[in-house]
Amino acid sequence: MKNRNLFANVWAQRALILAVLLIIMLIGNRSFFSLGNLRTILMSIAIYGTMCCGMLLCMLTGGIDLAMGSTAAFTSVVCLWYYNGHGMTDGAFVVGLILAIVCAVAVGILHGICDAYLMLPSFVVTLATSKLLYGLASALLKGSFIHLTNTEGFFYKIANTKLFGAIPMPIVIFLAAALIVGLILALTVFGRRVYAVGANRAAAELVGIKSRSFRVGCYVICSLSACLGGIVLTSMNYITSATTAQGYEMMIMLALVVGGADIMGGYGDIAGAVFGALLAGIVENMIVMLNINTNYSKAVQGVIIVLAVAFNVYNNRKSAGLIAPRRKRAEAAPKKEA
Amino acid sequence: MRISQKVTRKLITLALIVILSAIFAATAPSFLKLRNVQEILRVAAYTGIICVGVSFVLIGGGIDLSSGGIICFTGIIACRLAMLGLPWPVILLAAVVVGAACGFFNGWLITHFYLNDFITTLATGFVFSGFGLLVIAKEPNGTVMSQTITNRGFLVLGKHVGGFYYIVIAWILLTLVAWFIQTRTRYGLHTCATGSNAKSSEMSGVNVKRMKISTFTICGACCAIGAVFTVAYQQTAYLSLGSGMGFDAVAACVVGGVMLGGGKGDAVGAFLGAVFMTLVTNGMRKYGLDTSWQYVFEGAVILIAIMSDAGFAVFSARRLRALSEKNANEEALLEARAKGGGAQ
Amino acid sequence: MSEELILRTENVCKSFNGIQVLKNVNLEIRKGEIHALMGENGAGKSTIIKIITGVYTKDDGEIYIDGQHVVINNRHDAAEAGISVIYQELSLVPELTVTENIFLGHELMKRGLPDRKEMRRQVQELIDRYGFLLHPDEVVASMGMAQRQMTEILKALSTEAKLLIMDEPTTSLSASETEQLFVTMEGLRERGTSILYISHRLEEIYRITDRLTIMRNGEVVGVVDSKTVQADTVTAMMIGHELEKTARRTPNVNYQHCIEVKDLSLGNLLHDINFKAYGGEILGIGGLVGSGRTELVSCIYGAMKNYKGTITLDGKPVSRSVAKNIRAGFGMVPEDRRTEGFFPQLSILRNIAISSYDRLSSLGFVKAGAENGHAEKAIADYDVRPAMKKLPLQNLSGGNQQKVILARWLSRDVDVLILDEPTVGVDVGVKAELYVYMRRLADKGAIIIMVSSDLAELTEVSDRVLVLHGGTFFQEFRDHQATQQAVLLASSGVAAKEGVVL
Amino acid sequence: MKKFRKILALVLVALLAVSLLAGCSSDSSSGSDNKTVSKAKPVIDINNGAACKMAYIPMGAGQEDFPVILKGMQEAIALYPNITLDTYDPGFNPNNQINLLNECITQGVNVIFINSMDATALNSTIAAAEEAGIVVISINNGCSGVHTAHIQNTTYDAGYEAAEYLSTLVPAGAKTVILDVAAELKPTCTMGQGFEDYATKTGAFEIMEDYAQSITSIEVGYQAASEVLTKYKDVQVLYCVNDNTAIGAAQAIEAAGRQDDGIIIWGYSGTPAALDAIAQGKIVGTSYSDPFYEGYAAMVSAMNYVQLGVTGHNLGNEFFSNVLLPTKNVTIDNVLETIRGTHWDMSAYNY
Repeated sequence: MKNRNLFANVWAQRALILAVLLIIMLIGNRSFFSLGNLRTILMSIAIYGTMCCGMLLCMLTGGIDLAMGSTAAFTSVVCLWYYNGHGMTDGAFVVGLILAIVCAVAVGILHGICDAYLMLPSFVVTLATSKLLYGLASALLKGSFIHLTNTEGFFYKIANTKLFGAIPMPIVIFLAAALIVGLILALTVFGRRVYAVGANRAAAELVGIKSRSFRVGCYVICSLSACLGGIVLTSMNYITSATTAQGYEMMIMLALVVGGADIMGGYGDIAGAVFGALLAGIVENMIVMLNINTNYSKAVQGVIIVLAVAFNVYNNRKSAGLIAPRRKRAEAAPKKEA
Repeated sequence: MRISQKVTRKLITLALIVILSAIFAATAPSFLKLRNVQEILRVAAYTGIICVGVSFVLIGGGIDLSSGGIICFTGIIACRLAMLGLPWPVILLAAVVVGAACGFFNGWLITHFYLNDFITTLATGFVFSGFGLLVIAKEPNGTVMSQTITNRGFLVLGKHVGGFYYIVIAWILLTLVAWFIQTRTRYGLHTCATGSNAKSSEMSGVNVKRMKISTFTICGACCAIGAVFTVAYQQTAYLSLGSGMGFDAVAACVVGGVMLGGGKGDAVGAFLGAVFMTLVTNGMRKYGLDTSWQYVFEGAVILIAIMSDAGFAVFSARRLRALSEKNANEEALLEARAKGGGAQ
Repeated sequence: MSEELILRTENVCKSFNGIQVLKNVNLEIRKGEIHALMGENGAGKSTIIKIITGVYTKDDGEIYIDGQHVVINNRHDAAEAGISVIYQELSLVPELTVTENIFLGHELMKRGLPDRKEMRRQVQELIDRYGFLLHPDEVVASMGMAQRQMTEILKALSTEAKLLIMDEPTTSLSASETEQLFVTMEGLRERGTSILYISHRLEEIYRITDRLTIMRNGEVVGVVDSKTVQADTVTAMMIGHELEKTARRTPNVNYQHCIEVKDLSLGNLLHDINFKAYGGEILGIGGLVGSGRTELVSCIYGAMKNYKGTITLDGKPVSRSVAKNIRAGFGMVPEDRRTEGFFPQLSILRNIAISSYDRLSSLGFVKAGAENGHAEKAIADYDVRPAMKKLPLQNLSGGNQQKVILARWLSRDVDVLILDEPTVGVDVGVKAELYVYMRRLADKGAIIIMVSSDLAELTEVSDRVLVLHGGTFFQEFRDHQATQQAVLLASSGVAAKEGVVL
Repeated sequence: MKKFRKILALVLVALLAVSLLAGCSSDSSSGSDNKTVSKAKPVIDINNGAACKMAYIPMGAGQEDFPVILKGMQEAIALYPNITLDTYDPGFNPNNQINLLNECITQGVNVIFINSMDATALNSTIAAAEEAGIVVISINNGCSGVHTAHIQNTTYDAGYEAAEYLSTLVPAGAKTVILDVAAELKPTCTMGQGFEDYATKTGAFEIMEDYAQSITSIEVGYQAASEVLTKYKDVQVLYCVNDNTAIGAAQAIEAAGRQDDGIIIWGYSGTPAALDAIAQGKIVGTSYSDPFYEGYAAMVSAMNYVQLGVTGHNLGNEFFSNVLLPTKNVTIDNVLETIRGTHWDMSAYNY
């Protein structure tokens, strides 16, 4: 039943969108096509791209996490607070990192339990924890912020060194995260189970997957990726506060949806997530390049997202045979004749 | 007649409000001042009016995160019209029409293309604030011009009479009208039915699609009303108007008992939710406490509200099971009698 | 019961893409009569009901209500004609009150507003007239199953329904709730409302109905008086032709390898269940829908954990975790494949391999070659069509989907296989194939437990049959004694002569 | 059902009580507000013990110079135990700032310091505060409406003097991009305007674009600068209206591998990170002013107004007094002595 129609295949659709954008830039502003600009785009999406990979696992199993921004802020504040308080040695950084990871895991477990075991609306729960974490982070810093100043320490080197002299580390971390999550989804049993739980939780239970504790695991990975994003962002800016990475969770969810993921779970892959993040970065960059007022970037992304969601729904419904070709829809024969 | 679950849920929120105010009044001297009560009501009214609109969407089984964008767009339109010296009824009407149109667009998009409410309204929220930027007054070189409204006919909306700001009066009126619509009219019944069980409502002849679109349209209109009053009070409109309001309104509704999933709660619940959330924020400031604790407390309150509501549901489910257990022991009696009869 | 007929259908025929589903069905229901309709799965019962209620349109034949010819193309025509239906899964709105549910869609208006007082008065009047235990203002969500059923009936009656069609209403009711329902139905009968009652339970037919129409393979095979008809005649008419004899297998039962269940009880659904399932035999479990068969096998499989009593496999206790049981060689084909069986958007390959990753992976990494090989072998072995392993499962026919789920377990040569209604909605050809695979697995010495309400399947395929009734095993039929009639009688609590009463 | 409701109510009350008691115990000021603030503004004689409540509303938790301004204020009232100073966090949201202003009015505060998020959004509320006899002093980004005083380091002169200094380093007509404040802050933060006026007057710079985008963090500054670099390959001067933008620009240039193209970067306000960047030669210089003095000056003027019982509203003047603190061009040659003298917390840097 392979449909030969050129645009039915998801990758054809994505290639089409990219082609349109590149043509606009050809006319608009040639300097878009420089290597430097590519690096700028990648740098601008490196942080929330990394977090996209964590959130993908959570969304695939039907979860939502609105607290990623605040988790990133809180965990990075905890790490830097400990780091500065204990002599800014690499050892202090490791302990700080462990503290941050423990906090991220705790947040992930809270979200997981509220969603999987207590059946609470994860949308409101994560909204509440994001306020909670913002408050805790700014309470820890008494409302102001904290500097990363030791430029020799490993903490600083995370974001400020270049791999093979050219590629900044945040981009490397983003691509590495994408690769790891991609491998997990493609090659490991855990990946197969993510798709199984996302597709049908009851069936997954009957195949031996404890889908509830599995979903808690996915929330923990999601929060850990937020922690990683927060640490790299802090290292990049040498500064962090309660308002770090504010609003990232919106960009992440929208990038995933543009990449073909579905809020209800079961659909989406790592290539889509990377494409979604890349597209967001390209649009952002284009808007600056074409001298459009940067406040429009959100509106343009809004339009693209609505189109992407419409595409996704169309693809998923078509492959599920809900949108039958005109002819057959007239007399839909019942599947099961009792 | 036993008080129904709806009323009990509202009583709890009301009780919390009374307890909380009592504690604040006892421990913070400036809490009970007239000006502070006015202030609490004014801030609660702004969130409350949006909550009235959002409560329609939630009861109808949907969710609307675009209220921030609609507020920004209609607020800026109101500001531009006010600069032209128009009287406030004209401006209010124009804003409500635009707001309703935005809401209709949301509803049409969701029902026509079977899109997911959450993501679509999130995206259209950005689009509407983009429209806001489109219509805002700009300097010749394109940067945004900030304007102060001096049009008396419009600024009266921001004033207060006899201690109550006009926005508060509008809020109370809107809540009563909404409550009446939701509980007393056929439209309200059908909205609740659509939210609670869309399939069987459709089978009973309720036009589910029209219901959904109308709830979003009402929500858009309410956002516009809220925006106009706020712009009148602040005598200007700026790009970040209404930012974050989408989530705060939904959170306040949830605290007030209008739960996600549809069919539960009503406008009065949303009213109490808005009052409660504002009370918490306002009260916490009285102690010169580091305001970060206020965010911690706000987060904790939302968590407690949803957990207590889920607990509420679990408890009533357990009560239901107890009921059926009671029937079970009757069963033994009936079993014996039935065996006696037997089949030929 | 007056003589004239409330409903008469004349030679109604219906076929779906070529298959003749209804052949000249004549159904007659008198005024003020409770008329039963019985027939095996696939006999055309629900199709004729759907035609009468306007869900489907008939190919030809006529329908007469109260003697007048009526054309029914959709639900509204049926409602106007005074016909209303109560489906098994109720169509009430949980958040609304009884009154609001009853008048939903056609509220009585006064000055533009719903006239609550008038509607409540009418509902109270209906309640008093039929003696229901309901309160007009109670919210459906906080009501028990029986009360919801009564509300559903009240909703039907509020539209002056002359004919009330009830589709297996008692499946999820307790005995006392069923009794309440029968009292209500008798009240309706006195007031002249006729009821078409569809059920599998013979004792209910005797208890409440006046006449019984029996259908088989899309035809009416007889109309009998419920009070006087013998159970055997009813079951004989239902089964009619003998299933062409598939070679009965003589199982070489290995009595050492067995699952033993000792005094198992689950809430008030199952109590003191004791039986053994031996290696090499196919054990059939009969009983009516809702008698707790699925719950029983779910306990064995570990999906249901809150049972009392012990289950052992070759003496060793069976764990209550599905994952451990699968590793120990268990497998289950669930009752409802759409909600509990397959993963719609995942490919055939993934759906088959999902259960065997303990074998197809090392150190957590899936061995792609092994996975592909495993799936391709399974697709070939069990003839899944179309044999494209990358195709999402939702694009396959019901039969092939079931084959994939079966292949999921057979491909890892499972030791204990539990099947729950394996051949529902599967065409005859695939059915035969499934039986062959099951027999092949049994011959290898595996324990097979099959739950089924398809009497032919139960008697022909399984070597031994246990029938559940009233929460415990009622009767056992050894070495092929079970006949379809015997099983049907046993499932209604009537001891058949062949089996041993437990 | 009844039992459940009681338990729930008890739990909630207990929780509320505990957290609020914790709140109250940490609240140092239970200032007995002996004089109710009447319409007419009485003189508060702070020198001999009259209680005086003050509140400082910054832009948000992430405002960089907030702790130093606060240190300046606290230094100024160190000798006055009867003066209390509370701070709030509006989280970079103008609507919250309005609510906080009203909050202060209700609590009968005597003086309000504010960094406003929007030049006009707060005017009506500030006017209400002034009418209630409260001294309102805006710091750095001020408000266009009438209030008692506006303390800021000389933004226009800062821009002008920076242009003056930079014109000596580059040939006439050097291609320049100004990374300016967001539109709503333009009326009161005029450093960009100062730079532009000098450029048009002397022709020393060719202003290619006035990039008006609210940049608060280094990361946003980095993105903006790198996009400007790709758009204007031959840019020579990047005038940034705050240090985060300048440091972000330095990062962008480094990332683009153009650190030795001699692109001049000039910041504003002289935060520790900027001073450190100057010392390491990453950016050329900044218009430095020590926020400590801003806080100190603001507090001193507040104390004067409070004693005199004078507010902008009472004076009825159209224009509010504007205290301009001079900025100093800090470059590589005078950066070390500036670092020694600054009140910024430089402990993290080893100077």
